[in-house]
Amino acid sequence: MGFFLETLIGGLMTGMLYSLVALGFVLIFKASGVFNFAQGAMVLFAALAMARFSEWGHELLKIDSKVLANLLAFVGAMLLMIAVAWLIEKLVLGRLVNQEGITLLMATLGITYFMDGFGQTLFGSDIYKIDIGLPKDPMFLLESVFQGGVLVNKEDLYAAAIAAALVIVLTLFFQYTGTGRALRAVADDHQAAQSIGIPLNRIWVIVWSVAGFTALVAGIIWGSKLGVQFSLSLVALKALPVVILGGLTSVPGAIIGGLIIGVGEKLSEVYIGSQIGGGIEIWFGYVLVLFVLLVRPQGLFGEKIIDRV
Amino acid sequence: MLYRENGQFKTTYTTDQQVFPILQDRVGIGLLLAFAVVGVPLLVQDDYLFRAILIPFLILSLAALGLNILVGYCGQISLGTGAFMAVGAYGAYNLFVRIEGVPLIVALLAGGFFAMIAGVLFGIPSLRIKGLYLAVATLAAQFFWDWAFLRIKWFTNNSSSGSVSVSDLAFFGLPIETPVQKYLFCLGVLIVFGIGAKNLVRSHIGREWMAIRDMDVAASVIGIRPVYAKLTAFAVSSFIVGVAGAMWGFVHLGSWEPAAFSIDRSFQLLFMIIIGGLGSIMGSFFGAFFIVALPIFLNQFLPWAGSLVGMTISTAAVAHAEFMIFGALIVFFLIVEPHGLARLWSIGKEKMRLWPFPH
Amino acid sequence: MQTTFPRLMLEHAAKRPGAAALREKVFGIWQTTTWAGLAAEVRAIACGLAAAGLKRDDHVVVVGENRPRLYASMLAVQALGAVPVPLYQDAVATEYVFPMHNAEVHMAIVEDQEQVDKMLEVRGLLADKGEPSARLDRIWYDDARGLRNYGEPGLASLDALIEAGRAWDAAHPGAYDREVAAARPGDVAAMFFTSGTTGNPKGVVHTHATLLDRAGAGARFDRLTEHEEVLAYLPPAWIGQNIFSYAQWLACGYVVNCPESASTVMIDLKEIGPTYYFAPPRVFEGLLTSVTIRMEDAGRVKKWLYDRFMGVARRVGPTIMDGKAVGLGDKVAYALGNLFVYGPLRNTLGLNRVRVAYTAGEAIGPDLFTFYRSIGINLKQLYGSTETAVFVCLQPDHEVKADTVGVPIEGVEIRVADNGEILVKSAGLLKEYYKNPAATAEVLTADGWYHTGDAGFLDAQGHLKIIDRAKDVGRLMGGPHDGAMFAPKYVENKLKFFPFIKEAVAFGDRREKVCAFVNIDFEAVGNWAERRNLPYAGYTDLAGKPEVLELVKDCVEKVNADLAADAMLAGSQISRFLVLHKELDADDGELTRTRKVRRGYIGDKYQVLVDALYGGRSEQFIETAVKFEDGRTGKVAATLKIVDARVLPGLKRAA
Amino acid sequence: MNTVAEPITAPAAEAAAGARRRRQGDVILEVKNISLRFGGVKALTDISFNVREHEVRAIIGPNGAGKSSMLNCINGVYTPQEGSITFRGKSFSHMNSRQVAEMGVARTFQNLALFKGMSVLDNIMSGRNLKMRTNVFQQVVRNPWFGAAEKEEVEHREFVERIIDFLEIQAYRKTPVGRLPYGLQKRVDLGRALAMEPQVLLLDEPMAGMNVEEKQDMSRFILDVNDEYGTTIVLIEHDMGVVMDISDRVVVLDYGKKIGDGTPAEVRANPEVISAYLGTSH
Repeated sequence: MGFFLETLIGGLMTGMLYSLVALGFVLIFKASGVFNFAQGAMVLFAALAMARFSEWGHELLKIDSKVLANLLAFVGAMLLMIAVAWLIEKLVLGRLVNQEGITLLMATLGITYFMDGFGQTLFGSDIYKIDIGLPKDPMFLLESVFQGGVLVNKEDLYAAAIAAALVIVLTLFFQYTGTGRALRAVADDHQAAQSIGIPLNRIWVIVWSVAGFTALVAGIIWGSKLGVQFSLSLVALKALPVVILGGLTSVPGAIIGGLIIGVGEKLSEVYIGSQIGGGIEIWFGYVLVLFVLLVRPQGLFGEKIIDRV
Repeated sequence: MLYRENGQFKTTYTTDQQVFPILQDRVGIGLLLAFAVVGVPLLVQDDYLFRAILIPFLILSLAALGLNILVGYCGQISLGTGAFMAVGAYGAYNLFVRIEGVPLIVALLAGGFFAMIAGVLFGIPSLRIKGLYLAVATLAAQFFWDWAFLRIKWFTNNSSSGSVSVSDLAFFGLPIETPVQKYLFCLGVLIVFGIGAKNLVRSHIGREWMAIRDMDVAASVIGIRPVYAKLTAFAVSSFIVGVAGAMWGFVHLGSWEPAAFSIDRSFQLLFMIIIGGLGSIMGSFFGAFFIVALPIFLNQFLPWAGSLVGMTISTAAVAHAEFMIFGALIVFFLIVEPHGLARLWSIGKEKMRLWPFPH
Repeated sequence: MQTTFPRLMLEHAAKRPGAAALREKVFGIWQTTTWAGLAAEVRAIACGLAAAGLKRDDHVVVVGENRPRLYASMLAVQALGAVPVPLYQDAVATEYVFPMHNAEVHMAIVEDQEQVDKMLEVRGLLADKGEPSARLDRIWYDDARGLRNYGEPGLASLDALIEAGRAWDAAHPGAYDREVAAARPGDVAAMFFTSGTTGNPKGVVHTHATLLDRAGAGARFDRLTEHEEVLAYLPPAWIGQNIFSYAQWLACGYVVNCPESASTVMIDLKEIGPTYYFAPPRVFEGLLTSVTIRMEDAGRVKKWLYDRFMGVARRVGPTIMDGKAVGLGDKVAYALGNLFVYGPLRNTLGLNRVRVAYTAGEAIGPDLFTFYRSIGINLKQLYGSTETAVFVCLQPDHEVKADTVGVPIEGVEIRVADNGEILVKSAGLLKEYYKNPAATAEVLTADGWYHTGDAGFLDAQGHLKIIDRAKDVGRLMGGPHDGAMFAPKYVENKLKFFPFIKEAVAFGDRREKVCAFVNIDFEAVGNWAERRNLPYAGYTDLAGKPEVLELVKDCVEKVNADLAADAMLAGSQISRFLVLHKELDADDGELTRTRKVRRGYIGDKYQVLVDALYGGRSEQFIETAVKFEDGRTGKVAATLKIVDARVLPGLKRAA
Repeated sequence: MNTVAEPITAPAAEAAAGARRRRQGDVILEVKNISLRFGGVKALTDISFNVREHEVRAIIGPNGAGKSSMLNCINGVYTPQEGSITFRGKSFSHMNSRQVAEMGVARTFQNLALFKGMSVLDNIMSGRNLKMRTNVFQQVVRNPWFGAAEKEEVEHREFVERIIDFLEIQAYRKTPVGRLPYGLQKRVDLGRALAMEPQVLLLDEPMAGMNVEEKQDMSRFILDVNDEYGTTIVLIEHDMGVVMDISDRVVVLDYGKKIGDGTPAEVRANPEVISAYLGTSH
């Protein structure tokens, strides 16, 4: 039982992180109809920037305070992501307006490759670590309830907390700020939004920046967990089924989807994987989604599609 | 410019709807094939050229061809091509090692057959799922098979880490060992499949695929069954892809492991058909050649260019540059010529026919 | 050639039964009719007509585009010793009434619903005349589209006719063959109505002998073989088309190809790539205009190449075409040009395989003419008319000039009368004008000379040069050039040689100076305007634009300069002109069906404008009724500016 | 000489009309109490009408009156919640497009639904798919010398060429449909439907967005189809003008309800119809 809880909680933790990445997807898709395959690349890129900036902060600028260095690095990375967002809008999306979704998907694939290459040229391709001082030591909960209690990794706890906080912040941002409302307007109907004078291009830059921000945060958390390396960009692949499961356009969908898959993954790995050779979490999410889609082609929270002729 | 079409009038539908209705084209393609079959083996002495460029080009052309039928003609986006190649490769492998004296060609076709079954299975969702959702759904295949060949020992004849190997290949008694032999074998297979594919896309099954791609509601109203159209597309596509996968393993690599068919392979093939041209047989070849040749070109060119400006460029740097250039090219093509090299080719051809007129 | 058309057809069928006689692009491919197939079809149709009661020397009207079965029908009619009368398919019903009444036509074979509707209308109009001699009892149509529910008496499809024919043939074995054998070369073979510039059209009667004599002569002159390919796309009622795709077709046994539809002629031309080609200048003009226009939008490289090599072509092309030697450098340059420009150009125009191409009907502009020769198309001019079964003078290969129409060919004698009129004698002259002895006497002298009505002369090399219609050659009266010769056609042609000018009408006979109406070429000028982004709202508006008037003025003054150089014609310089507000149109009777301007008619119709021109007014309001394609009528009104053009002193006076 | 066909010549029109009246058969298509809802939205409410063999039947009504939805129900794109459709005595309420197509019901679309990646020829050829029998294997080895595939292609090409000729689009045979002007695309759309040799032809606003000349052509084609092949025609239009001239009977819809049914004359006289049309601006 305790073991079960552990896996469950572990699942929730990773799930929360998936949701974080998935959130990036959803924001961009809502606002610009782009299925942003590059989200993973952005995570890696942001993390690399973060890691290297803080390093350089130490070495070049001789900043001793880790906090300060990280802070500067964070700001730097954030600025970089905004620049990236701006460039993407200018060079790619701006020129692919009202193309089909598939075309845009391909474009973001291109962006992925570019950013992977570019990021590693810029920041090098070794493994770097991000240390924002998250406690590494484990802690035991509910020891009173079962013997041995439930082992939880503090780091995960913090991470999940940050993620949750971020999700809440974004939700508020969308609900209560002018930009947020504009974004939702754009999401609902591009033409209409434009006609009432919402500048699409600016909106897109903002959205991509926000996505960049989530990518950065995700990058930092994962980075500090597993170290910053190329494989980090694969986290996007983990988040894909989450997005689809949630239904592409729904923020809550992304979060719940994340949790479901996070948990499902862990549990299945433990209880099924062990039987059939293990390592099944790479595909569990996808296969799960596959079956969900067969029942609900538009995902759990997506809008229904009606064919008009 | 070289076209002289006066007097090339058609008195039967058969001649009118042949693949190359214009005499000059028929001559051209004839010469090209002759060169590929006779010229190349005679002229090219350097094995490296065969191993590094020509053979991969031929096999990946085949794979791209298969993928193009699904994505380009039927409009069903797939990110799981690598997996179907893998199924082809391991399927063929199992037949080859488990049954004594199975001829190579049979093994390859069997590989295609297994891939076809896998393809149809994973194609079934396409009946309900559209566009982006489907794109992601196909990734399920990719990851599932990656995993399967890594973890399920039976597939790999209980070899560790899923790496397997085959040897002494032959085609009706003719050995397929030297690069030239391999090249000719691949060329032969490619030509056969190329013709077959062309025949399909210009016949009514092809029209049904394109109808579904262009306007699925209208298609069903004129009596086309989406189920049939999509599943045949998946079947044909993954059959070809499977054969290509088997050839990649058997002929090109000789010994391989699941990594050879990772998701990167899927993307690579996708890029081939985007750059080459969606919905064009010719395009598949263009794309394949481009993507096979580019890295090799860069590997030669970048260091050389670097040395000009007096800086040494590491292989890692070249690799990264490759990534960047690929990415940039994809975006470039999507923006400038969404129909890829094939469209440029056909435009050029039109211009030649209208020369000296612009339109 | 002592035979008849049906017999020739049968000979070909016997000699080369499997060879192609006719091709028509139907349903997307070129469907072939072999000589044997043709023979069978003709037999069936003939028998059908016989069954329907067609007698020797009866007339049968044939109306439609070039369609194999209409050709077969003409042969069938001739096989019975009756006379096919092809009429222009684009004429309106009322225009058919006179010919059909005049020729006492009882039967018509037409192409499709459009023609049937007209024939039914004609039937009504003829009935009104209430004469039994002209009752249109039987109408057959080739294409049944839309005719399913027509209940009119005597209306049936060709298929029905053929069916009836087969039955009749079975019932009367050998009858057909007897009829064919009975025909004599001297029998009437066909009748062509010349849309005379004034008065009623005249039925030109030709016998098998006359037509075949000329057809043969022409064929021998250019060594035509049975391997020629010809595209028949001009009205079969026009002797030009008829001689090339009927008389010579049967004389030589080559293949005649019929286009798929009016809208696809250019495509079909490109596919077939005829080896023997005939078209009036306006067609070549249209082609060249489209070439220049299309080249306008070409990229820099192409333009450069084009201009470069066209330069070469202009310099050496004609010389090479005339078979004279040129320097090695030029040879190479021309060869390159042939690869990069001329060849492709000929190919896209569909004239790449042309061995012999002729133009006739009107004078052709020197630039236009040399353009085609310079890019390696053996374009030549010929002189002839309906009455002479076309072939009178032809230009031999290698001796071609823009301003002459060639030498008298085999079997032709030519004499120039004192008034400068050309007289012709040959075995190909018309038998008579049908039921019009007066007119016949006018043109055909007792000793067998035919008065062409054209003014001209034979030059030093024995080439014939035509100036104008003899009757149109007038004299100026009063003014500086009193009594000087005025050849309106000559002037008009010089104007029409400019791409911007479609038609021109010059006045001046018995007046002190020359004035002219001008019709702009909508396509060319329209393009010109767009390139200057000069907005315009349709033809009338464009024609009224001051910029356009300027443009035309330049042309006119160029012509004047040209005329001034010629002592005889210096007086014919145009001193005032105006640009008409509507296109001159055959439907409004301003042009003949062969698109010759009817100067007299126009002069009367636009009297006000003529007066304005000579009355020295600076502008004039005019309103004209016009007919649209669908037969509706409307009005076009405009106030036309009248422009004064600079006139140079003639050389004679300068000297 | 121009590509645009002349307007319907008087004798032709009368003849055709006469013939139709003569041929008018019994009811071929019967729509009974059809109701269609999207979620809460009522697209159609209790619609009933019938179509007689060989007649030209029009469904008119202001924009958003539910005309297109009606067609979509008939050819199985939408499934109505209530009511049934009887075709040649066979009654059905749930039916997929394929089955409807097999029964011989063809259809054109309001906003062009052509296959823009294909040539005119291929678009119309695709209308023959129901009639094509060769399997994938026969098609793979398609060649001029042996096998069924090429033979079949040729047979159907012959049929399709007749349609191309009928619609006077010979000059555009091999052009990608996308490049054609709107009016011609409409013809191709009609051609594709005709390729199915339908017994009933549903036309969804065949003249929408056409100029007078194009409308005349289209009306002529529609009449010719009805006349040459005896095809029963159900057509939708939102502007009364043309329809009244060419149709035998008219159904009028407004806000998903049937407000009139009868000959053009009757319908014109119907006060409800008049108000519905005055109510909406055109």
